[in-house]
Amino acid sequence: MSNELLFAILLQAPLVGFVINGVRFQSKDYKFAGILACSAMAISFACSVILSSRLLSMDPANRHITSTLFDWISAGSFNAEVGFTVDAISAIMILVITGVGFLIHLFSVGYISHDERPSKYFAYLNFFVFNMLLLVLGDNLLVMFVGWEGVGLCSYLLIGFWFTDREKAAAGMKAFITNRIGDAGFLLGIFFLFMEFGTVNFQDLNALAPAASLLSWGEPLVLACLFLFIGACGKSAQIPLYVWLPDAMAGPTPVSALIHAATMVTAGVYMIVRLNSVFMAAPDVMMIIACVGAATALIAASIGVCQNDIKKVLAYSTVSQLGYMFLGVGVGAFMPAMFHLMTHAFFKALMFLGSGSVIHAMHEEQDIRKMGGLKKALPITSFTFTLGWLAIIGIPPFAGFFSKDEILWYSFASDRGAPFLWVIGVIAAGLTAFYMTRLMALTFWGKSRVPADVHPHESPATMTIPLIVLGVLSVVGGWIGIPHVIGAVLPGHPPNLLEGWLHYSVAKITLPQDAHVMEWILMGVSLSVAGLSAIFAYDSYVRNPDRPERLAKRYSRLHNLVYNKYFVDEIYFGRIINPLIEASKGLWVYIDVNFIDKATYQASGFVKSLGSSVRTLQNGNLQTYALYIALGAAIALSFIMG
Amino acid sequence: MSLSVLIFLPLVYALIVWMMPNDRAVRYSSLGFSIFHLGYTLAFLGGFDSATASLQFVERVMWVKGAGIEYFLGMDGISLWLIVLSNFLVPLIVLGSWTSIEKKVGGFHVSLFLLQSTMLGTFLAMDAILFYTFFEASLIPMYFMVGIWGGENRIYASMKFFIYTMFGSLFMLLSIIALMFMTEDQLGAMSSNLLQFYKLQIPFVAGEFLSTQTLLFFGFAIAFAIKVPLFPFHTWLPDAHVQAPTPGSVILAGVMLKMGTYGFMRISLPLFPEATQYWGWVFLVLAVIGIIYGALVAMVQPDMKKLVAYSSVSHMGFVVMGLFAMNAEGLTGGLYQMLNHGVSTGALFLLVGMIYERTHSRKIEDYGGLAPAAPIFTIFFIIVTMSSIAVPMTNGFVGEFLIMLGTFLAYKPFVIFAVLGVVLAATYMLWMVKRVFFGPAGKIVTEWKDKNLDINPREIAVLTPLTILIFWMGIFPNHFLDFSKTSIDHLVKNKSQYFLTIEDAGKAPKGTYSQIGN
Amino acid sequence: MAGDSILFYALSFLIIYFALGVLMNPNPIKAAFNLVLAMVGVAGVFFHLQSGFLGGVQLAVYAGAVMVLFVMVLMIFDLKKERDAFSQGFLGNIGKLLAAGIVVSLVINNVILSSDLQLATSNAAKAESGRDTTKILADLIFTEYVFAFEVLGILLLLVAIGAVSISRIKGGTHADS
Amino acid sequence: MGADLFEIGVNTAKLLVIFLMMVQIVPLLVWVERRGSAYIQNRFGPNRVGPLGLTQLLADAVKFIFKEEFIPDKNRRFIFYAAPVVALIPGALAFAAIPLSIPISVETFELFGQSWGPYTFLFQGYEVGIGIVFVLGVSSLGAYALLMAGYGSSNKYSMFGALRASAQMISYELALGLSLVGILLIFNTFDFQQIIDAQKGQMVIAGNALPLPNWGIFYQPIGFILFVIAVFAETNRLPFDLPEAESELVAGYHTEYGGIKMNMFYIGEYGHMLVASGLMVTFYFGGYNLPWFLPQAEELIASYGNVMAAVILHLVFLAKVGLFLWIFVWVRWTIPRFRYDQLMDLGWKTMLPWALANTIITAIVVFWMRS
Amino acid sequence: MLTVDFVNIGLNHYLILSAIVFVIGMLTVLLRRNLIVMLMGIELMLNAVNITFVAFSHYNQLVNGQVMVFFVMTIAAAEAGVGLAICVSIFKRFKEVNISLFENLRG
Repeated sequence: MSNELLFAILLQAPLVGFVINGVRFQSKDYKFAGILACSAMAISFACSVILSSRLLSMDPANRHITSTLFDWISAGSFNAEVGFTVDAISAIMILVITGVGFLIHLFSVGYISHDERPSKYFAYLNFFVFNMLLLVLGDNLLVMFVGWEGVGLCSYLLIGFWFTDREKAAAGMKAFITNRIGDAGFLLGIFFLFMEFGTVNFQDLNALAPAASLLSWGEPLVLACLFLFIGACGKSAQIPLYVWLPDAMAGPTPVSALIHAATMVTAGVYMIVRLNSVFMAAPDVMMIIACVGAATALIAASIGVCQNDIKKVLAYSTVSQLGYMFLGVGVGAFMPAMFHLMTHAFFKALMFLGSGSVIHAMHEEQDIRKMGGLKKALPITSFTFTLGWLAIIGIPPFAGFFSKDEILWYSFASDRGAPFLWVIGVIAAGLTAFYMTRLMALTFWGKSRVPADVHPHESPATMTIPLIVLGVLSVVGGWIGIPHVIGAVLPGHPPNLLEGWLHYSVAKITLPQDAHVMEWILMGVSLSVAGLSAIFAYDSYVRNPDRPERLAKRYSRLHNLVYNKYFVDEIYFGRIINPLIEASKGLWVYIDVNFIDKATYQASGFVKSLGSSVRTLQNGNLQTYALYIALGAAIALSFIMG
Repeated sequence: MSLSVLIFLPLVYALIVWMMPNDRAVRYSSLGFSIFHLGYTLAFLGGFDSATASLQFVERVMWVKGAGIEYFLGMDGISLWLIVLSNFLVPLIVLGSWTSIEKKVGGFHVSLFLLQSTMLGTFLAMDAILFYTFFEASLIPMYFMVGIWGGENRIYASMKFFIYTMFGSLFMLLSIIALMFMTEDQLGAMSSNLLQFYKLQIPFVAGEFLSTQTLLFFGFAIAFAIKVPLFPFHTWLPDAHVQAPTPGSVILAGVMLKMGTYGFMRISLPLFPEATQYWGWVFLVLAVIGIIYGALVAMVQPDMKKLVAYSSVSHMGFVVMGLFAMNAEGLTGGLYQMLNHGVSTGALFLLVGMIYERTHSRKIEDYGGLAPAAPIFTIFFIIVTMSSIAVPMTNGFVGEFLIMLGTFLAYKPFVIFAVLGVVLAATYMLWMVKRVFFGPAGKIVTEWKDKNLDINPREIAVLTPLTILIFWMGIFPNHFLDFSKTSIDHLVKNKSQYFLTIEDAGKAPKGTYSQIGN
Repeated sequence: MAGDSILFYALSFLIIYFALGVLMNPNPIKAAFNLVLAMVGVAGVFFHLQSGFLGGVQLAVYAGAVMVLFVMVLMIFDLKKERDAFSQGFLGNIGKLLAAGIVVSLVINNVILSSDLQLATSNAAKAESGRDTTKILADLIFTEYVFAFEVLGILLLLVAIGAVSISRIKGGTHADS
Repeated sequence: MGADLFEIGVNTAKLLVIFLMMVQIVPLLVWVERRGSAYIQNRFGPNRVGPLGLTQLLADAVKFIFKEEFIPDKNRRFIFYAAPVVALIPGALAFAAIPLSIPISVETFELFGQSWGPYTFLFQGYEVGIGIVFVLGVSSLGAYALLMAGYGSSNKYSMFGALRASAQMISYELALGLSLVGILLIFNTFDFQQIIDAQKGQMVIAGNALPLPNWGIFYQPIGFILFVIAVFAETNRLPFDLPEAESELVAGYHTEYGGIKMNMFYIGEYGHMLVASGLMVTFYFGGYNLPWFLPQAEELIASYGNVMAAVILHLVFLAKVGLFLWIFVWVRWTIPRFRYDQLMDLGWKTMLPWALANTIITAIVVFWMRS
Repeated sequence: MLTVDFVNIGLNHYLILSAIVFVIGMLTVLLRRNLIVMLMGIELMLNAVNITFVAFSHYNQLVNGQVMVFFVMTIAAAEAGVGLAICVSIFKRFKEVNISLFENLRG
């Protein structure tokens, strides 16, 4: 099969699924819809695998397959093609998207079986995958932007899938609008880049980007990076635009798994990695990215500590993990960021699906305070969830350990990094371990707090199989990127496959050579922090369930602050959105109605009064009019003749 | 194929429709005529040569000999799509108003055809006086449309609409006359031919408001700005839209507003290059204010139609911004956005009209939970909403992207504000969608629980072409842009001394009718 | 003094006398009869200026038809007494007289002073012997002025219809007819 | 202007003669009317005074003149007096414009020790280049006499009569004028003299001589009928005598008139008849020309001299006129009066379309023939 | 310097005659209050204009002026027709044709 055909099938399989399911959107036949959607995903996944294997067989230095369909927009000097490229970076992405996507589709078949509109659900899901593939495959910024907005749209539709609930519809809207703010930044970034380089093609851009030079503020390139980062913030839920992601949990849980954990939210990271040469030219921006990423990781993790909604905890954890990724790209750890992106996709999707399974079993109950001791009722779920838990808190040899530690090492050691970033990262890792353990403890371990009328039961096979597969991936997914220091001591010296894979695709960053001791020390510190924190959490929630309350009472102010998510939503609404609406009303009433229109009326009133003052001339007497004519004629004649 | 036929054939339709015996016959014949006319328009599209920037299908007859006023029609890449858009919307309007117009059906279709004729005339006239004539004449049928078939406050709205636009055009007339005298001075013979106007050397003094070019520029610009409408001349628009019947709103938003932007593109920019360059910031500022202001005010509207009307202000602000960027990207985007706005806002008005026809309410607060009650309607509405807020793969994105790109290349700071408009557009539209379609069943949906609220096949037939066009224009914009590319590049390349040629040069104006003219 | 002059002065005297009659006679019917005579005088002037056709038309159309209509209408009205035959208001009337005076004095003054016109009126014109200009007139009407002629025809048609429809408006004394 | 005293004198005398002719023919016509009516109605008429009652006329005239003046008691005296006089004018002016015979040429002669001449005297009051228009214009002034009479009488019958009369005259004037257009088109002139000259000899169509005189009636039969009807209406004769319908309006506009003033109205009316007959003859019956088989003007001049020829042709003219005068009388006593709406219908809905059609057809034919 | 030739009648004399008649007509319109008399004043003015036309036509030996007179007459007739119709309808309603009574637009 030619590459073009592969691309076409890869992209069009979900599109066809979308169209067919979209046309029969009122059908309640979930089996047909599910099988259709899953097979579309399977086909896509197959294509992704074929494409990746073809890449593998190519020259490592020039690994990419490009296919251009048609000129999309051309005006003046601007020209954007609809073209697709798969290279080392996007290959990882499409594999994750289609692979994890397929599993989540499979899971959804069971999950959505009781819903009213399964066809619509699968249509949206397939459409999302299509857009996500556009995003990652697009060989220029504009095609990426299409996917970028398209996934936002699908996210909006899927978050608001149960739109009769006002809160859920509002959550969808919030997600879209917050994303829009980021998109606006993205657009500006595109403009700056186009202005600077005259092209929006990734390869050209990366080629044209100046070698790591220190550009000052105000340079278009720096501004471009800044604005692009704002776009990434919106999509990837970074401070200050992260607020939509926790609310996005209003959507169906598989959606959260696919969109809000595994794929869409990582688009920002992907975009920065895609443009790594450009970003490398703006170290200040990279510093900002790193700081924002670190801050997000820390704050989101801290919020996660006090959440009681199983999905909210996972959501904040996602935000936090995304913070790690940004920390990674901010310090130039592009490969580790991609690595973490991948492993995170595995274990976070796993955990979301697990939580979906729990919620399904608990009859749509999401509050972990009403769970506990589900280990017995849901053995498979519980087991796989545990794998995910181990992965996320970074216990070797689970996937999360390798990727996270790589990022932390870079943040400490790379020339773009700084020790304080590492410190924050470690604290965040500790918090992560704490709240994830708390989640495990409250949900699966300890005593059951399940209400009497609920009888949890294990989910059907279509839901557990994806869990198992993802569980396996969460364990072994990290083994393709074993750091050199660890690889050196392991039997058989496994190489860092991922680094080899991405070697020519990402910019190089200067790392201290021969600092293995340092690396081991740091690894040990972070691991021990996470471990201690996990043990503390276990101790607090399983052994001494009253301790958290005591602590909360003692530090009530702090607890209150964290419990209410630092009041960020309230500040946004109270300080920005509501004033804006009030101001708009004011504009409407005072400017439009009372100023412009009033002014118009004043003008017309002036004309009217002028008219009425001249009206006496118009007294209705014909002969007076005739006199005016006669006088006029006399005067005109005097001018002509006199 | 003759442009005169294209312009005046609707008058024949109007006459025939007028004589139809009953409403049914009026509707069917109008539909047939309008579809035929669309076909006829597409024949022009087929015969259009996109490789040249010259005027095509030119018809030129001396009209008033003494003043050099000509009956001069011509089509180029700038007017082509506006013509197609106008004629595309008319059959949809006829079909869309199938049941919503109940009184004086014949008269309604007559004014629709008259409006069509004048609109086409405006876009095709290449003589300033002829342009002015059509520009003004288009007010009359619109005035009747609002004034007779409009809502409760229709008289007020139609008067406001009429006087506002009339006020602006008077400045234009003055400027045209001034230009005609300039042609007499500079070119030897008085003429109101735009091609002659382009040859004028209009004195410009930077920084001085009273210099000739500046004054003339503002004379035209006020007329067009009111028509567009640009902030702060926009207040007629919400009133007119809210009071107009659905078809009136569609035409008004879809085509008539474009007369203003078309005027900018055809007259202001090429004719007054220095003034445009120098004073462009005024219009950019107004456009940006319009974008943000329109969006903000739209956000808090309690009435769906008014919301859409204010969104027009915002969208047209984008168009003006693109035009005043004065580069190929901006102009292309502006032109494209005119078409987009015609399609998507027209569709929005049609949609609002459809639901209004059933429930007789446009209050957003009366709705809620409409999506389960009217699923097909919801799908169309959301698609059009996406077009309106410029989601990629719909037409809106291409236009807004090019506009902002073009403006960015010329004037960066404005774009940074304009992108807020993109965000706010999403806000007001989605908020409205949320309040109308989502959430628990509202007052109206409860009332209509047992009855069918969804749209019928006729309405689907109205919306389907629009939806297809939304995606077509979004995915394959070059199918459309290729026709205009040459003209726009020509305009950009020669903006300091614009000129236009006639495709078949050597045809001198015929003086056959001058006797009557004198 | 040639016969020419005598005729001119006689006709002028008649015309002005009867025109003043129109102006001064408070009885509208008498004013109308005065006008008829003035028009006959004008017709005489036309004949004298060798525009016989116009003279005849003047007699037939103006004096014969139009004025008969006036008189008929006046007789139908049969105004018992003419109230306020002349407009009141001192200032207004002064203004009116002033305007009229200005116009006439300016015209006369200019006519007398203009040497150009004086030249044009030289006796060269007398040599012209185009006795019957009717044919030329007809040629002109049906060639150069044919459009105006047709337009006038349409105008007359409209006037006929309009006059009928206006005077048939219901109301007043004939409300129920 | 070569006019000298002699010429002026002759022309003035001519005017006087023609006026007197018109005035003097009235008694004769009255006699004819009375006798004729009597004859038609199978009775005697005036037959006591003089031979065939001819001197009855003198008696009537004397009575008219000496009858006491009667004036209505209203302050419209001037108009009341003026009306009969005005009634005379149109007839007289129109009749004076009709050529009664061929011009008379006078050779140079000596008188009072001075040489006079040569002269050419027209056998008509004066020559107007645009004869037809002039006659139409002048005769339309006839309405004023009636209006003045009606108004001056301060009598509602008079008023009604006057209004009817003027409305009728205006209405039929149109048909009258239009019916003449055909003739004008054919003869291509306004001038009476030329019209009459054109009617000489035999009718020739497309080179074929037909056994018909070259008279207008053979070209314009419809025009002639229309003209006759219109003329009847113009002269307020039966069946169009609505203005003086005795049974309705007492006597119409001259209800209040008596004596010499009444007489003047009579003169005016009969003068009108005379003009009408003269016009009919001039337009449709070749004027003073004899039919083609009888000697024509040139032959007569050659054989009898100019003056005698003129007299003969004048007699021919008078004979033709007399015939039509008799027709006027004949019709009066034969056909009953119209109703007013019938009158208007006839005028506007019948005559006018026919006249228009006639005009158009004539125009087409003439255009076709000439080109 | 006024050198008026009273003997040889020329164009000027007709023009002056016309001016005088015109002004008399104008005054009739301005001063008389009877609608019909005002109409008659207009006729007078038109006649005065006709005199100028014919006079110019005669002295310039151009017939075009007479064509104008022809048209003026037609228009005058039309104007009289409509004017009188209006007078009649006014009279029907108000029993009066005095202009001073019709200063307000009322039905």
